[in-house]
Amino acid sequence: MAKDTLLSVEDLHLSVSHMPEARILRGVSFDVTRGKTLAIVGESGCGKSVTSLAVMGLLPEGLTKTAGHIRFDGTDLPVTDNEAMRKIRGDRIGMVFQEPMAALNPVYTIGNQVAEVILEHENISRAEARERVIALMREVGLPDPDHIVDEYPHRLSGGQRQRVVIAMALACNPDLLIADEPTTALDVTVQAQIMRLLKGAQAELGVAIVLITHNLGLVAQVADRVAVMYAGRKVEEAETRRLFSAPLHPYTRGLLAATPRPGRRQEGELPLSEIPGMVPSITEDLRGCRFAPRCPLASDICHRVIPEPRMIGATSVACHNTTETEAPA
Amino acid sequence: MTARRHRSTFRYIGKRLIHAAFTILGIAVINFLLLQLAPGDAAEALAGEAGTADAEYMESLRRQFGLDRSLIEQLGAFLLRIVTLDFGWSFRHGMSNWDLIMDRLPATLLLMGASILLALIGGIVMGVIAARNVGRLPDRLISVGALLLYATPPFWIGLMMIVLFSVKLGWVPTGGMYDVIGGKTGFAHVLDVMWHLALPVLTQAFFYLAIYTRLVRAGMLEVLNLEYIRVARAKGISENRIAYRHALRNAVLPLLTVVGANIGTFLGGAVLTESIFSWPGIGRLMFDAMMQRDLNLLLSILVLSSIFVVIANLLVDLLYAVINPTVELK
Amino acid sequence: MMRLILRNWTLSLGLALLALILLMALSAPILYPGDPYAMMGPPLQWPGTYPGAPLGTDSLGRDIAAGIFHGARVSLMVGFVSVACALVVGILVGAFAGYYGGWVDDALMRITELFQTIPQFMLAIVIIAIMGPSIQAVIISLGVVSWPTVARLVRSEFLVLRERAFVHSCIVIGMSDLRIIFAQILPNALSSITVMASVLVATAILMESALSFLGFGDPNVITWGTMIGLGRSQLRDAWYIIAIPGLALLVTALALNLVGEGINDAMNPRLRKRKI
Amino acid sequence: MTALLSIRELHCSFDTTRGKVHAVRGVSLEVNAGETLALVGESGCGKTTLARCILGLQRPDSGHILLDGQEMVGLSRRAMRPFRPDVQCVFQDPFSSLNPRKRISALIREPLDVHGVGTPEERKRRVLDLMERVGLRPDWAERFPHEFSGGQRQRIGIARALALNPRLIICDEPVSALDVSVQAQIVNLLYTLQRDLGLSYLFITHDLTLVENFADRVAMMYQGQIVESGPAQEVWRNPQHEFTRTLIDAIPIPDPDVPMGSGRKAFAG
Repeated sequence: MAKDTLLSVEDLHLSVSHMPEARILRGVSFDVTRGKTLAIVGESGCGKSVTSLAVMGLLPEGLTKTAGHIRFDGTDLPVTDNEAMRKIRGDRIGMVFQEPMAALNPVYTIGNQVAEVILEHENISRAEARERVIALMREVGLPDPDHIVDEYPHRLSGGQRQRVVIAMALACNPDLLIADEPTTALDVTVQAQIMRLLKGAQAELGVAIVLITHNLGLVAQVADRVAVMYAGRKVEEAETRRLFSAPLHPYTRGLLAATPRPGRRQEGELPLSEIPGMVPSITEDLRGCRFAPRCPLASDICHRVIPEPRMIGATSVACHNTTETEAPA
Repeated sequence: MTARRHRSTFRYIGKRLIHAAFTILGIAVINFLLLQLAPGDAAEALAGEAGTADAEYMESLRRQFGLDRSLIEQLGAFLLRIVTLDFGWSFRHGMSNWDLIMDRLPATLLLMGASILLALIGGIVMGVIAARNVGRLPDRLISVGALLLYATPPFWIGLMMIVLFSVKLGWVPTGGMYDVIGGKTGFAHVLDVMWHLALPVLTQAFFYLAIYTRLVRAGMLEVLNLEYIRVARAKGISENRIAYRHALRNAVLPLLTVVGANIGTFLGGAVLTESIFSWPGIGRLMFDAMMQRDLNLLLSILVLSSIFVVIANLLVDLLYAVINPTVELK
Repeated sequence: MMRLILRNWTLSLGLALLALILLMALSAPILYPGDPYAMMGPPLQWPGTYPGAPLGTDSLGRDIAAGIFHGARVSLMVGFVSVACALVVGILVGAFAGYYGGWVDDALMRITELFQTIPQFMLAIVIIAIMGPSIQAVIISLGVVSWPTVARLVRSEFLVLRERAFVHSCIVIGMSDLRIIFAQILPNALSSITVMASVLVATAILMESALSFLGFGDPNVITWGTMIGLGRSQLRDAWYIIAIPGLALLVTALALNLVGEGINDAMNPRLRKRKI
Repeated sequence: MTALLSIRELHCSFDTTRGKVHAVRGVSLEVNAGETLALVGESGCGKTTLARCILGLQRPDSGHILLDGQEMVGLSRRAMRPFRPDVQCVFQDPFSSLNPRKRISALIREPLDVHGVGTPEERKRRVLDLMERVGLRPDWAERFPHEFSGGQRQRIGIARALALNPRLIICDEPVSALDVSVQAQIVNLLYTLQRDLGLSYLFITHDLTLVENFADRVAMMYQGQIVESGPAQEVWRNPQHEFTRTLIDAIPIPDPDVPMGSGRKAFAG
């Protein structure tokens, strides 16, 4: 593990507890560098969200980690020990979720809920915590912080609530922030503000970010590295510019081609390039590559042998058919 | 902000008061219609077996209900009497029905208040224990117990408790509100009443205890699955704090509206409980009125009980609006 | 997997108990062809002591077992018929209020609220007082106090369902309101209605027994509540007279609740549907 | 030539728990035969309310909705029935837009039943035709909606909308609930159907990038009003209204060379 690696996930496997054949993650590995942003992209059901929950030790009941290591800042994360994880969550790892409208407890004030995380992890007085909360509210760009601390969540818009959630996640200056689809429920204009806020916080506090998203546009703009997931596996990982300019895995290429982009289409073509077929179910036991049934390049070996990730140039890719020649120098 | 909230609170209370007034009007109309359904002359029905068809009594009833006038006029007279709290005279008891009911109301309120409190506290405690141990032994025991209690006829539990605790063990009296011969005063009297209250309260509370236990358990489990609980976990909050601070309040708040809705059924249940334990409340009064076929008294009890429910509901709604910050008073 | 079996277990136990009680009700005229009110042996025989009456006899020498079997008929009949009436009224009121909203909803719900405000058991007593004690009066009074619950549930289901896109889609293809209400929305509300109905039947049976216990029921038919009421005077020395019909009531209500819970769990497979 | 759909000065408001919302404030627009008009706006801008008005699901306060010159505003649901076949709808949520208790064949046949089109035999054949057209296998006809993925359900919804041979289809965010790869399949299907059947679309979406690729014109909606309209690429390259500029700049472009907050540069690069 490199010195500046903050989080390292190795060969993570997850299954449904009472249904071992339902394998949600089938060996996922990635590293997060201090102060950098790793984006994990993929479509629904690829396992990107559960990966983040596994790191937090917050797997929903009924899911179990069957193999793999999660190392954080040089030590194994005690993901099964709730008491030990509790000390880390909110303090060293913060998390932002997808649904800001449901993320706040309706019966407590906003200030109360942000202060809670500080009081839990730091030994300071309520009055000091309140001062900290007001300062945080200002930092995350909430209007009129002195008053808004005493408001109840239902009076805030979705974007404002997400700012509160971000304030909670950043309250104890964490080393790592996991943002699981933080802007999916928001309008595009609000999304831009929230992403700017997150990037600003990163520049100022040096926090590393794991951004879980399906939106390739966001990835292109904010990520340093990108990991692409498909059906429980990581199929490709590279530095952002490289992934967009020279995607190697057929799924990554298909995904990029299917993403609408302005000024792309010529007359007479179909509007978008599609990937035929659909994602296999988690129980489907394909012997080979899980993308093979939809892959335009699939050959015999793809249906028989699981492709292991290998390095082609500076890109890690799990595909039998990608050759060195396709990689740019 | 507070001034605005105050003003909207007043407007809200005003609206609720008007609503309550219309509800009471509706209740009166339903009662009037019920009376019209009675076979034969309403006066005869009202007198029933109560008076011995005393000609003077019949005449007074006819006058009281204006039976010689048109239906609309009768309705008007009926409503007017409710507004002026004139509920007629009970020959049986030699008292006006209003005095009779008001005389008995405190005993019923004591029984109701005590049993609601017991059911609420018990239900919350049991529900929380079950929810925090979901799927394990304590949850199984509480859930099965609640299901059994919910399916048991409350009056039967009351009778069986008399058999066990009064007849066999002799711990508590079989009925009444206080010892007739003792003539206790002061604190001794209070203790005496509490002693007599024990079985009726348990009888009355068990059924609702079962309901509230199930509601709290289900509510806790539902809330514990919500997004903001996951957020709280991500903040590193302990499971105890999550259960008691974040989940409990959200799970128990809706219970308050259920209690409000149950007040009517509580009153209805009082007829049974008070009959079994000879508790001198309006339930017992209703039982006696039924046995004596005193329809006028029966209707008076029904109307006044309904009005009582309306007022209680109003208070519960206001309380709910005050303690639940997400309610926007309109 | 274990949970799935347990869930079915609730439903199957409920249905088995219910079938047992139904069987008792159906076999009553065959097993006990005489009048259950007739004296058949010495009075106050404890269960198991008098060969002719396995469950004993009451203070007038009536066979308790005969009463239990005949009482099952009345309990089930009153419960199901009164709830059926309540369902018809409640579904109509709730469906129209929920589907149309606006003033239709306001008007119908005000009336429903009124009936919920009046203490139910007291209202039932007054209706019987006016109509005279008969089995019809009991059924009507229980129907009158039960329909508002149905109406409210159906309304709340309709309020949610009418905003679902499939209902909009039916409007857009030009389907008539009645067809949308009864052929599209109602089938989707049926599972919750069934769950509630089974609990309502249990409640109605318990209420009927309470009315009979107080002596307000039909004096010509024997019910479990009547038996308990008649046994009250022997509370001190022959408490089995009360205990046995009470247990019968408990089992019946429990069966219906188990059925409701079982259906509910089967219809809302929360645990199976949990998002991954 | 009159437009197929013409909306003039439409206003619509409704009551919510938080008071009256004036959702549509004087909207005028036209959809011509065979064209796609994209209506683009953010949540709460009134675009869905506008769609509901056109579909007769919501009563407008004032204004006109003309279908082929025929006034629709003020018609009762019964009086609208003869016009229903002309305007159909594809809904946003593929999970709630199909009655879970009906089989696929019944769902697609329902519009034919309601309007008494053809004999039972002909309806059956028509259902299979429609299924084939939208890319559903005929042996799926007797299955229930829950057996299908989001994309396939959207195909079922499209088949149902096509059953009556409509001239205009209101597409209310038809792909926003779908994954990117499936979204492309559905957009392409809608595009092919338009080309083959000469349909018109009013395509409601929050995603300007999506419609830039295939809408003939876009209308930008903001706070209940149409603030700008024109050919999609024109609007993108040269936005006139402040809202449009803010929106386009905020759109993240899947290209690391176009930095955050400069969506307008997407065409330049």
